[in-house]
Amino acid sequence: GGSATGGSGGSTPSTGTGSGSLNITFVPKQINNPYFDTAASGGQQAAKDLNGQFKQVGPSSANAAAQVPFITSLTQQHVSAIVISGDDPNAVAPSLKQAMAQGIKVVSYDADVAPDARNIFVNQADSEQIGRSEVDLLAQQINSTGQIAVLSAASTAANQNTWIGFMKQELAAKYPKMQLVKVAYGNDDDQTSFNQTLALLQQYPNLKGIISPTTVGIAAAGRALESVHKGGQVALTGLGTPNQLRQYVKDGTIKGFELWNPANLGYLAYYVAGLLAQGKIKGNVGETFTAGKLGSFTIAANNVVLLGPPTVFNSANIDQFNF
Amino acid sequence: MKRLRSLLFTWETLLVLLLLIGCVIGSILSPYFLSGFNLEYALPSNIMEIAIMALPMTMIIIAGEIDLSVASVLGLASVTLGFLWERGNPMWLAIGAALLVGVVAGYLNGLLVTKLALPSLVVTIGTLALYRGLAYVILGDQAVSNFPTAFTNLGFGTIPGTQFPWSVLIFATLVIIFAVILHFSRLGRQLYAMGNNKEAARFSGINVNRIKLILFVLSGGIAALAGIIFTSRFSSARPDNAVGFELDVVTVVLLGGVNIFGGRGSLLGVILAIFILGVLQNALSLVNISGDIQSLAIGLLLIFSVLGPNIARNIQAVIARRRFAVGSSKQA
Amino acid sequence: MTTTSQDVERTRQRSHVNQARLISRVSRVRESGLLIALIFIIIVVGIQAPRFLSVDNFVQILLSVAILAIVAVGETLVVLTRNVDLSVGSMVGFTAFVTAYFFKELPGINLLLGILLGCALGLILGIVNGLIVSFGRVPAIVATLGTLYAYRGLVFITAANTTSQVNASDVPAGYLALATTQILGIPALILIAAIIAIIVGYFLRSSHAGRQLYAIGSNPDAANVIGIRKERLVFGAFAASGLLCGLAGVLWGARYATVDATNATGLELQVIAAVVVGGVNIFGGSGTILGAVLGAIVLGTVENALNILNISQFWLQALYGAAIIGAVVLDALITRWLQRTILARRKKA
Amino acid sequence: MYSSKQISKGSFFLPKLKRFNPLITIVRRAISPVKLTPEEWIKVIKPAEPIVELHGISKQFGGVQALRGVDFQLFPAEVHALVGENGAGKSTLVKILAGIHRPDEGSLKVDGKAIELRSPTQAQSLGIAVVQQEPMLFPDLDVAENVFMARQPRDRFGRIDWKRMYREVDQLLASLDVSFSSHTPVQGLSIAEQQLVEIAKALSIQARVLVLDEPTAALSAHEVDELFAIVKQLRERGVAILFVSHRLDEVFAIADRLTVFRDGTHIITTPVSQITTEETIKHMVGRELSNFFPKGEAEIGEVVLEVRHLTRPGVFADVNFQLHRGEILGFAGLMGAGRTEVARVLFGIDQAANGEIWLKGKQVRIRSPQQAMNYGIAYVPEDRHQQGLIMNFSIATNITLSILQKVSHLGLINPNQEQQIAQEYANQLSIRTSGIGQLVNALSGGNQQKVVLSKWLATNPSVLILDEPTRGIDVGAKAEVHRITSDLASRGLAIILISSELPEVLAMADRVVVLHEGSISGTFTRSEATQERVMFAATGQDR
Ligand SMILES: Nc1ncnc2c1ncn2[C@@H]1O[C@H](COP(=O)(O)OP(=O)(O)OP(=O)(O)O)[C@@H](O)[C@H]1O
Ligand SMILES: Nc1ncnc2c1ncn2[C@@H]1O[C@H](COP(=O)(O)OP(=O)(O)OP(=O)(O)O)[C@@H](O)[C@H]1O
Ligand SMILES: [Mg+2]
Ligand SMILES: [Mg+2]
Repeated sequence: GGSATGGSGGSTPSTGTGSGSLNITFVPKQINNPYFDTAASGGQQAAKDLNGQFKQVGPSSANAAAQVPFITSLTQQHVSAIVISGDDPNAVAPSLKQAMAQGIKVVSYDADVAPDARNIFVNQADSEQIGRSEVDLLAQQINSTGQIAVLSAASTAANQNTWIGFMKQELAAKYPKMQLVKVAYGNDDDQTSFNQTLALLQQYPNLKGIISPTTVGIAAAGRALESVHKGGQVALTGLGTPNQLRQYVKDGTIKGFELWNPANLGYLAYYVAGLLAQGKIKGNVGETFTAGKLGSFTIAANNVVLLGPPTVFNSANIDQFNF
Repeated sequence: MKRLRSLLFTWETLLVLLLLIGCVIGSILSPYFLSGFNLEYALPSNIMEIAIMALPMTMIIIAGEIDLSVASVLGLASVTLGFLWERGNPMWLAIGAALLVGVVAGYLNGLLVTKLALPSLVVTIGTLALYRGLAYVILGDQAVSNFPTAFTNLGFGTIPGTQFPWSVLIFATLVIIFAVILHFSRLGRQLYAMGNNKEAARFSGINVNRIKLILFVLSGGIAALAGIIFTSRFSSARPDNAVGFELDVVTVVLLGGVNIFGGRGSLLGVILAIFILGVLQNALSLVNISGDIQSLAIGLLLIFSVLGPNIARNIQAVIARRRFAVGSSKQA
Repeated sequence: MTTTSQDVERTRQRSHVNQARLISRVSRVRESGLLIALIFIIIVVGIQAPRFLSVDNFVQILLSVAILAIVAVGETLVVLTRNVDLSVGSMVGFTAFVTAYFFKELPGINLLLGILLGCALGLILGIVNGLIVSFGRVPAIVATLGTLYAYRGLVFITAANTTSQVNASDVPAGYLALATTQILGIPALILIAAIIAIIVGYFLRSSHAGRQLYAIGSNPDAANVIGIRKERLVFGAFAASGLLCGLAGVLWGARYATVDATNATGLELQVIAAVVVGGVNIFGGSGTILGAVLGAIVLGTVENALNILNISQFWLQALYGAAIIGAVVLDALITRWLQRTILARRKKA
Repeated sequence: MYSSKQISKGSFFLPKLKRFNPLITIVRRAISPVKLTPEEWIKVIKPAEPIVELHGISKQFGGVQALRGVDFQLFPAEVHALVGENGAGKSTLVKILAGIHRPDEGSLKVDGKAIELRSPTQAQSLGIAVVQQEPMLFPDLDVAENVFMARQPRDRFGRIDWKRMYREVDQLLASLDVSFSSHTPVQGLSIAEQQLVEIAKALSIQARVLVLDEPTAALSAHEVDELFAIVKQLRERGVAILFVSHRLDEVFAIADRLTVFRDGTHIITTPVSQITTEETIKHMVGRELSNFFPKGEAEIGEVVLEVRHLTRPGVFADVNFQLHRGEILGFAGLMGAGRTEVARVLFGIDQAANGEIWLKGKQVRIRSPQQAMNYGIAYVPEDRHQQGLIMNFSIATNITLSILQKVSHLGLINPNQEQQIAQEYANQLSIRTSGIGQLVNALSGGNQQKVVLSKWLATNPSVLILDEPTRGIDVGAKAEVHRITSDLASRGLAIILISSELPEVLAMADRVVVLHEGSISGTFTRSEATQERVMFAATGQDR
């Protein structure tokens, strides 16, 4: 498998920036991660629409340092644009700046990097909206009372921490009878997330609900609840992909969860990068453009493009989605 | 000595060959491989921490010990640096403290190995976990990254007039120092003696324990230095910095022809091995082969760097035995 | 013969009886010591958080260490022979992924077949380790450090060319049930682990091969002289470790249901911690399965206690490190003290 | 392997006997209730061909020719003593019989059939049991398991039958009348006791050929008696016993026949009745004892080293002696007597619990070899390969290893100076070599020992401790070492000579200190010191 990718990658020296063949590479936090792979599929779609090239490279385990060599080597290959989900906003910044200095466009998606290290951030969803809506989702299920906990990803993940911040605000503002008893960290690792969930259940015997704003975490939590036959008794919601959670939605462990469509996110990210590379947009605040099948978008403050509100999945609609 | 030297010689020429082959393949695979930017900047900057830590590791393994905790010490030092800087301490203090932490960590390894006569392998597997754990304890759920540009330039900037990162300069200086110590100094001679036969070394009035202690302290300090470079290169201090680097470090040392049981090996071999590793990683990522296959390649490289010489030695032995048998039967 | 030398003999006799007692006592110290430590922890934590004392909680603890214990049993076999297997984490990860994927692709397949496949895969990986170590004469530490990364690389490549993740909904319920079903009210996981521990423990105690593993670890040269086939047995130990990792992998997939390429990363540290804490001498020659299993349980209990007491999990890894070192240091001190007392006793006679 | 029922019956029947073998009848008779007297035995045996027959056996180790085409026969029901100086090749022969070494040339017959001994197991299955010179046991396991490892008795389910194993081992130990039990862990047994475990092991395989390589070297008088009782018993049962020993008195007490090796060649085989101790020694050394060791004339000077009440618990206690300028002080004693341990303390490798060390009138504490070296003490250790040399270092680097300070400036080694100094000593001790760049592992034992000597002379010490300086080196080299030693003494060095070879000590030493189980059991002047008196002191018998 590897050598094949290698062949294609090596054998296509791109003609740098400007119009002409688009040669755009995604650098996710981690390859072989279903979420990013779905996003990649969207990217490929967009590549077809813009008849450009799509590639994805990255570290096998989420680690900021590990992203840098790939950025450097992409810089040397003078790809027309790099689309990155920054594991650590600052760790990758210097090498991204270097890339931009070489005229390579940089678009961040999923997790933003230092603003001066990218042209545009394609934001899957407004952090505030995510944070608040998840609390609302859970509130509906436990009629706004009782202890709840959050099962986050790596404690260092910036986006997770902002969401949790807004969750706290929302709780304080609207749900006085719900108290957040603990934020546990599963490090986006199945075993850890699994054990952390069990630990939560033991520390807080009358825990009413868990929010896990990470795809790995929510799946592991679902499994954990099931394994101790607490499915349904302890409500679980958060961010996850339908395929991962179909099982638990069907058996009632999870009543509802939400997620933007990662494929669309990837599509938009590639599209934006493409337009930038072709010089069709400058990336200034206020510019509007149409991104193929997704319709038109406007570049908001700090050069952010917002994908739109997340979809809420539940037993009613889950079978309409396959990602 | 002659036989030993010739044996090493053959091994190092082999490495040179390997390096050339690697470069040729690299340049075939990717048109960017031979670019000045790649060779001067991209290739070195990504392996400098490993390269630097490989120097003391060479000494330690030649002396018949091993230190698997280096990567964790790197992480711990990096975290210390970030922790102190974040709390508004001056940079020089943070750096000093980071180095100190490294030295102390190394000293603890040394104490456990010498005072309790424990095998360094076990001790450093333990501290590998311990130091990494402490890094998590200290910086738990944050990453420090708001470092002053003056500092980040150390890792990211280049030597004026060239495209070489500063770390190359540090490495070069260290190489000279270590080469002199290992191959021309009293200490170096004592290291080889220890590696060959600790007891005989002790009976010759060599203070084996003191030297072990020195080695581990040195290793800790250098690992901390690598940690500082690493931190500045990514302008990011995180508990998980450089996880798993110990493998790469040990790999280059063994690939460099240093005997895992101690007593044999040269710095030249290790340096060559460092470049081989660099070329490998660089070429692979240039053609967008992701980390997973790289780790596979490195793992195999490590195994074969020991398996290869073993097989070679066995073959030699067989030949020797034949020749000897003939000789003896002639004598009789 | 003069009376004096008879006295000498008699006194020596006595000193030796004491000696035998002394040593056998000390050699039992590790297991009992572990038990005491365990009870101590339980009491202390229990006082802090009575919830900790619930039967359900103990079942949870046992469940959480069951897989670890299975791997630790295999590791013990290897460590007894003065070797070490660092690749266990990758082997478990590999088999877990492949097995889960296998079930995903062929949902209709016989459950047993899938399990066997996982075990077989583990066995193969273990055999490769064994070949490299005992016939390639590569020191175990190097060989298995290498395969640790090589095997993990294989997992990633497999994942890259198949599916990046297997989800609960992809695999047959029967497979997942492995981890949740209970037999006579006891979770199957715990039963399986217990059975394996008993079988292997029995093998170590009552078979020639078992005893010879100890012999090899205790004095390899002497083992050679009396014609023990060192290479074969060491090879066997690695193969067995692989096999058990295979089984552990199968169960892993069943327990965590969502399996991706990074699962079971870093497991080797926990395993070695368990084995060393369990009093298995890292230079081989002494140690028991009971000890290793107890070691795993102690670590599991501590982890559980940390969570119950709401202590940051960031301490966990540091704790494993401390545990390993603490255990080795303890061993060193004990043996040192033992030898001193023995020499003294003998010469006093 | 062997179903161990037979042992429990206490008979020494050997199942692995070849069918159609005349011997089988003999052994059957031997174990039959009808006891035969030794005389009757000789009648039965003599016509039979030897159990073991070696023909033209040669073995070479690196440079050393350990055995040169030796012939050797071993008959049933005989105790055959094999004597010779250190390095004569005795153990090599033993190891060949044990299947550990394979001869370069020569043939080996068992029951008249030519056999290739490939492995120890094969030797065992042929009924050849060997007790090595150095015990090879499993410290972590108990006595019973050490005796039966890889052959543990099994019950009908193939499980190890621990009960029976312990019972049988206890029976064996009872017959040896030892002071430890089958449950005692081997770690912590003295060398002597370990030796007894080895013997029990040999007995447990119901051997018909029992080889004992210096079994008595570490045994106390009582233990020796027990051992000999057993040897006699076995002989009655038709077992052939090869008995290697340095102690001629024992040899003459127990052996029927006697073979002398010298420098790897077979000198003579004869019934003990037809040879005297003196003749035997003559055969062993090949010259008259009197003019064998060169004895340099050195006048004894002031006290250089004095040791008072030196004690290291468990190893030696209350050791007192004085060492004068120009004096050679011999340390005699059995293996394990504690001589090396004393030396180790003097050289700062181990620490004494209490007692005083005085150097040139000043009391000193010696905490490390470096310190000892600074005080002018040098130690030539007993194990050349493990402690004396770095085997794959060159001659030069070995010689200068102890004086690196001397040959280096600012921590950097000065190659010319190094070469020059090394060359100097290589010449002075006439080390025969292609050049000082040669690796020492290519050298003969004698020359290796000279390299060790050079290494320590280079530190120009005032006290030189030689531990078994001539162990396993050929006669010529030995003589040279003795010459060097005595003219070092005449040059005013104070020398401690530890040697297990009595004649060497007697001939070289001005005074002899004898250790027994860690304490001084006698001190003799050259005139008082006779082989007999020293041996008595060494074995702790008062007389
Ligand atoms: N494994 C070996 N490697 C190299 N040389 C050896 C080895 N074993 C024996 N030798 C040499 O062979 C010669 C004979 O050794 P051997 O042990 O047979 O003598 P020995 O008669 O048993 O002496 P001792 O009475 O001290 O036991 C010696 O010179 C010894 O150094
Ligand atoms: N492996 C061992 N286990 C237990 N005790 C030992 C061991 N080796 C040595 N000793 C003890 O240490 C003391 C000194 O032994 P050592 O052999 O060094 O004395 P020695 O007189 O130098 O004998 P040698 O004749 O070998 O020089 C003896 O009491 C011996 O029992
Ligand atoms: Mg011998
Ligand atoms: Mg000695």
